[in-house]
Amino acid sequence: MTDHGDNQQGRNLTSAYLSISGMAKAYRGTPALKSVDLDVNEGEFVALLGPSGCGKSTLLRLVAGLLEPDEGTITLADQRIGHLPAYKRDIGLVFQNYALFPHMTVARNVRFGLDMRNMPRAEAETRVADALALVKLEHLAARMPSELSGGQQQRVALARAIAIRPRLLLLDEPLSNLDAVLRASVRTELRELHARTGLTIVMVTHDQVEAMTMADRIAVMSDGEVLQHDTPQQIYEQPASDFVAKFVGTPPAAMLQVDRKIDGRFAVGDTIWSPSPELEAVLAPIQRVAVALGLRPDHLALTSADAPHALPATIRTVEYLGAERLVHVEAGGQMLVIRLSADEPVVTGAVGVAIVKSPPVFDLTTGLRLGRAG
Amino acid sequence: MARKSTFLLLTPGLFVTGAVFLSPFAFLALTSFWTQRPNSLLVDPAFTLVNYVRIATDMFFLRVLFHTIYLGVITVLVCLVLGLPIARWIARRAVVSRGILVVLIVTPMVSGAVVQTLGLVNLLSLLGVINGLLKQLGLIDRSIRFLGDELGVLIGLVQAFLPLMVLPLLNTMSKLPEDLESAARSLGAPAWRLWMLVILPLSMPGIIAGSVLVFFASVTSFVTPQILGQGRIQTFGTVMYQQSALVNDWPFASALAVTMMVLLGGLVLALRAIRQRLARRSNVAGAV
Amino acid sequence: MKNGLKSIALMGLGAALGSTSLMPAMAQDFSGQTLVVGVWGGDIERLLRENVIGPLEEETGANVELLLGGTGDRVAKIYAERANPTMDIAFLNIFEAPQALADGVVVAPDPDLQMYKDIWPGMNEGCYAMSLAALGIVYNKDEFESPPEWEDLWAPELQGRIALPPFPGSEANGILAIAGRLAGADEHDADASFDKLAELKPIPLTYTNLDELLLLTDAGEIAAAPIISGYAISGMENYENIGFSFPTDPGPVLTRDMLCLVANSPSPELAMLFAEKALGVVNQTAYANELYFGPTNSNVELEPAVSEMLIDTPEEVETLTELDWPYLIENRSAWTDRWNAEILAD
Amino acid sequence: MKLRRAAIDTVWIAWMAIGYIVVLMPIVVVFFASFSDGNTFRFPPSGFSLKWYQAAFESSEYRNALSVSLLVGILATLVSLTAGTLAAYALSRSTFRGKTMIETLLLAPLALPHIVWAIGLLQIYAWLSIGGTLLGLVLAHAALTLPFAVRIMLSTFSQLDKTLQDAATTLGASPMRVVVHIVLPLIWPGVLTSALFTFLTSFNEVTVSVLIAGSRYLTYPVRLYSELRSQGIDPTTIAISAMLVAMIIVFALIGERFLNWSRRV
Repeated sequence: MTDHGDNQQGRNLTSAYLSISGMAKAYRGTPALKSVDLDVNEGEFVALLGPSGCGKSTLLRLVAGLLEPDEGTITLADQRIGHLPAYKRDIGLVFQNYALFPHMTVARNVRFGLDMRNMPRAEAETRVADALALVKLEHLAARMPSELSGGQQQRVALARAIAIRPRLLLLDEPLSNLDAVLRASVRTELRELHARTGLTIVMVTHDQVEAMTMADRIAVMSDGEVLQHDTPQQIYEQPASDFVAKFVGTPPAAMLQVDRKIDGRFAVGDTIWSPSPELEAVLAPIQRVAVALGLRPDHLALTSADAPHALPATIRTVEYLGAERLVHVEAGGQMLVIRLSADEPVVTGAVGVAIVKSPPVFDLTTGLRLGRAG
Repeated sequence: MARKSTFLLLTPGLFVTGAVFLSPFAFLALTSFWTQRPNSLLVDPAFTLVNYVRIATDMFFLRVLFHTIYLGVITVLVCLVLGLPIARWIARRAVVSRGILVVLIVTPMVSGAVVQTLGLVNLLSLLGVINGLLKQLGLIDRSIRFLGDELGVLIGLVQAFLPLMVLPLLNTMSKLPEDLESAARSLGAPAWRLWMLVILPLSMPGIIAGSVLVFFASVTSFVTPQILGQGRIQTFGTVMYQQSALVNDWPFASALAVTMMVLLGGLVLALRAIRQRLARRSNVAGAV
Repeated sequence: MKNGLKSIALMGLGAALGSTSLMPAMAQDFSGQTLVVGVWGGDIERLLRENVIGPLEEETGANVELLLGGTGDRVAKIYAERANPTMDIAFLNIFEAPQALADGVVVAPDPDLQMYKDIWPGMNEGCYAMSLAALGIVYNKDEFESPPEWEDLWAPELQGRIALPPFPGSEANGILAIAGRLAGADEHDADASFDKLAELKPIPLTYTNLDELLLLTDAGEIAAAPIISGYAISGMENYENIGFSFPTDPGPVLTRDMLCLVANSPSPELAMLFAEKALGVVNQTAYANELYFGPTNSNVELEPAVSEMLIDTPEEVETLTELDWPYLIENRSAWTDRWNAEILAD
Repeated sequence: MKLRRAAIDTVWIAWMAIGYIVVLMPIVVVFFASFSDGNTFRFPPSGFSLKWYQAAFESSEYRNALSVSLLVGILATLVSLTAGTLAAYALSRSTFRGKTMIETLLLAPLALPHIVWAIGLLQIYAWLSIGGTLLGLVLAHAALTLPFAVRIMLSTFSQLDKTLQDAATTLGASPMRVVVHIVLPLIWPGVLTSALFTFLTSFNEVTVSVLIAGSRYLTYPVRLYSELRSQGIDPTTIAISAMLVAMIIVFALIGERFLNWSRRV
C-alpha cells in the first residue's frame, strides 16, 4: 500500500480547486494525520469516509483553519490558504451539533457571517431570505434555535454556512444527529442543494451509505491516511485494500482466505477447492502461499454442493429484507453472505457456493490489492 | 490555545493571587522563624525554631488546635445532618419554591458576618430572645449562658457555613439520574437502603466538597468564635488574632499560622487521594 | 474633685487662652494636606470632631481623617508601617505608649512645648497624657448596699457573676494586679495574682463592649465587673440599676489615654496642631463633661458635680493604684497564655 | 400508603425547617432589633419605633462609610472579575503542564486564614507605601474574591460549547468579534453571578479590612465591627444593616429569577 491515494498518478496540481498536500498533524506526539494528499475539483461533492478516530474530522478542521497543521500546504482556488486565519478563509462549515448561536434568532444566525463582512443591511436581508428559502425555512426566521427541531436546526446551520457564499462548504457528519427517517430525506435535499448551488462540498462521515449515495468521489481514510480516493463505483468495485472492501457496501465484503498447497491446488480451510478457470487465471500469477478474496454478495451464487468449482458450504441464517434475502453460509470455517431475490428458493442442507464474478484479491498480511488487471 | 496567550490571560489573576495574596504568606513563613526582642514589640530577624518549639510543647496551643479541629468536625457533621435533607428536597421535590429555598439558605453568604453575629448575639445573649422567651414561659429564672459557650460558637458556625454544605450537595444531587433511584426502588429497596446504597454513595463528591468547604471555613474562621466565644472559646483563629493584634507577637502568630496551613495542606492531600480512589470506583462526575 | 470656683466665663476664657497660644502656627496654610488620626469610634470620635477636627480644618484648610478602631489594631498598624507610616497620630493606652516610645515608633514628648507644660507633671510617659481614668467597679445596686470594695467581688454568693475584660489590656492587667494585692502580694507575683483571680471562676462574660456589660449588669445577670470609669459613668445615665464605685483598698487603678505623635509621620506640623487642640482646655473640658474622662491639662476647670465623678487632680492621682507597667508588658505574652488557661478555661 | 407518605413529608419538612431557622433567625432578629425604641437591644423589646431608621437617613458618617464600601466593592469586583474571567478562560480552553497547580493557586484564598494574611499584607503594604490607600484595599479585596470569580467562571466556560466559537470563526468573525458577539453574550449570566458574589463578599468583608482599611477608606463593616468591639453597637447601624440585608435578599431573589445564579456557584 502506498501512503497516498490511488489517484496519485496523473494528478495535476494546478487543475484541482482544493489541493491538500503533505498535511500532517499530531496531538501530543500521537499522529492524527500522516502526510495526507487530497485534491477536490471545483463543484465536486467529496466525502471523507472512515471510522471514528481515522483523522477525517482533523483534516476537515485543518482545511477550515480551526487547527494548525504541523506540516503540509492547502491551496484553494489557486491561493495558498495555510497561513490564513480561519475567519479570513471564506470556508463554510456545518458542525455536527449545528453550533447555532442560542442567543440569536434564526435570521440573526444566518446573517451573522454577513454582519462579520459588514454587508449593508438591505443586501444582507436579501441574502438571508435567499439562504432560508434554499433550505425552505423562511417561515421560521424569527424563531430561536431552541424552538426548532433537530432537522430544522440542521438546515439553519446549512443556510448560515451558505449565506456567506463560501468558496468551499464543509459538512461535519451532517446527518449523524438526525433520526433514520429524516436522514434519508436530508440526504436527497443535500444532493439537490449541491446541484442547485454548484458549491464545492467536502463532507465528513463514518456512514458508508451516506458517502456512497451523496458524494461524487469518496476518500476512504483509516488511521490518519487516505487509503483510496475515487468514485463510489470504483471504491465499491475496485477497492484498493481489504479495509476499503470491508468498510464499503451493505453488507460489506467478506474476506475468504484461500491457501495454495505445495502441489498448486487451492484450499479453503481444510477443503480442497478448484476455482473456475476465470478465477484461476487471476490467482495463478500471484505468487503467494495464501491470499484473501474480497467477496461481496453479488460475487456469489448459491448452487448445489456438488456443482463444479463450487465451495461446499452450510447455511447458517437467512435474513429477510423484503425484496431480497441475505443468506449467511459457512465455508471452510469462514462466513460468507449471498444475496438472493425474494422469490428464489433457498436450498437447504449442504449447499455449494459459486464465485460467479472475479473478486478483488488482497495480500493476507498487508491487505493490499493484488494482481490488478492493468 | 497558543501557549503565549494562555499565559497572558493568566497573568492578572496570578498577579493578584501571587503578589497580593501569597507574598504575605511567604513573608509570614519567614517571620515565623524570627522572634520578638525582649521587652520590645520589635522583631529580631535571626533564625530560630523557638516559636515552633513553643507550639509543640505548650499544651495550651495543642489543646486549642485539637479543639479547633474538633469544632470543625462537629460543624461539618451538623451541617451534613441539616444539609442533606434540604439539598435532597430542593433537588427532587421543590419545583416552584426552588429559587426561594435556595436563596434563603444561602442568605448568610450574602448578608455579611458582622450583621449575623450581631443577630446571634441578640438571639443568644443573657438578655437575648431565647433567654427572654424561656423566662416569659417561666421555664428559667436566671439566663442560660450560650455566649462564651461551645454551643453558641457551634450554632454560629453552622449558621454561617451551612450554605457551603448545601450548595455542593445540591449540585451533585440534582444531577443524580432519577432512573437509578427508580430502578433501586423497583428492585424493592426500602427508603433507608436507597439512601445508604444509592443516594449517599452517588452524592459522595458533593458530600466531600461540602465537608471540605465547611471544615476549612470553620477552622479558619475568626469573627464568629471571637464574638460568640467571648474569649472563653479559643480557636486557632482567635489565638492568632490575640497573638498578633493584642499581644503583638507577630513571629509567634506567624508560626501558629504556618502550623495551621501545614496541617490543612496535609489534609487536602489526604482528601485528594481519597477522592481519586472514589473517582476510580464510580463514574459519576464530581461536583466541585 | 472640688477644685475651686468654676464659671462658664472662665471656661470661655480658658478656651480663648488655649487658642491664642496657637496663633503663630495658624498663619500657615495646610490646604490640601491630610492628617490621619487613629482613635476609638463612638463618643470620643464625636467629641474630637466637634472640638478639635472642625476648628482645625477651618483654621488650616487641612483635611483630618479618622482611622477608627481599638488600640491593638493601631499598635499593629504603627509597628507594621514603621518604615513608612500612614498615621500621624495614634491614641494609645497607658502601657502601650512607653513601649511604643522605647521601640521608636512614636516621638518622645517635648518638655519645652507649652502643651507639655500644661499637663500635670509626670504624666507624659511615652506620649502626651490625654485623659485620666481609673479602673473601678460597675455594679448592680440590688446586689450591694453600699459601693463595693474590691474584696466584695470575691463574696461567695457572687461567684460566677463577675464579668471580666479581655486580656491583654489595661483593664485586665489592672484587675489582675488588684487580685495580687488582695492576696497580699502585688503584680510581680504572678502565681498569687492568677490564683486569686481564678477564685472568681466561672467567668460569665468577657465583655468586649460597654453596652453589653451595662445592660447585663442592669438586668442583674452580672453582679459587678471591673471597668474604667469614664465611659462607664457616662453610659450609666441610661440605666437605673447601676452604680459605679471608686474603691479605696486599694484605690482604683490609674489608667490614661495617651496621644502619640507617630515617628516619621507624613504631616508632623499638622499633627502638632492637632495635639495642641486635643490636649487643650476646650476638648478636655468636653471630655470631662460628657464622658467623665479626667482632664490632664492643669488649666481645665470643672463644675463640682462633674469634678466629683472623675479624676482631675494630682492629689487624686496620688490615691490611685499605679502599676509597674514595664513589668506587665514584659510578661504580656506569657500571661496571655496563663489567662487563657487559668482564668477563662472551665 | 398515602398517609404514610404525608407523615414522612411532614417530618422531612420539620427537619428542614431547623436548618432554615438556624440560618435565618439571626437575620430576623436584626430586623426586630432595628425597630426597638431602646438604646440597646433586649428581649422582649420595650417598644416600637422608627427612630433609628430616621437617624440612619440623617447620618452622614454612615453614608460615607457605605459609599466607601460601595466604591471598594465595585472596584474590587471589576478587578477580580476581569482577572478571574481571563484566567478561567485560559484554564478552560487549554491544557498545559502545571494547570492543576495554577488552578489550586487561584483558589487558595478560599482556604488560607485571612486574619494572618492581613497582618502579613499590612507589613508588605507599609513597605510598598500603599497602606491605607484605596489601591491597597481594592487589591486586598480583589485577592480575596478572586477564587469566587474563578470558580464561577470556570463552570460557566465549561458549559459554553466551544464549537460556537469555531462556528463564528468560520463565518468570518475575528477572535475579538467572537468574544464580543458570541462569548460575552453567552457567559453574561455567569459574569453577573460572579459579580454579585464578589461584590457582596467585598462589601461585607471585615477581618482583613479592619487592619488594611485606611482612614479615608473606612468601610461600613469595619465601622460596625469597631463599634461592636468598643462602646457598643449604635442602633442606627442595626437599622442600616436591616435595610442592607433586606435589599440584598431582594437582589438575590431577583438574581435567582433571572440568572439562576444558585445553580452556578
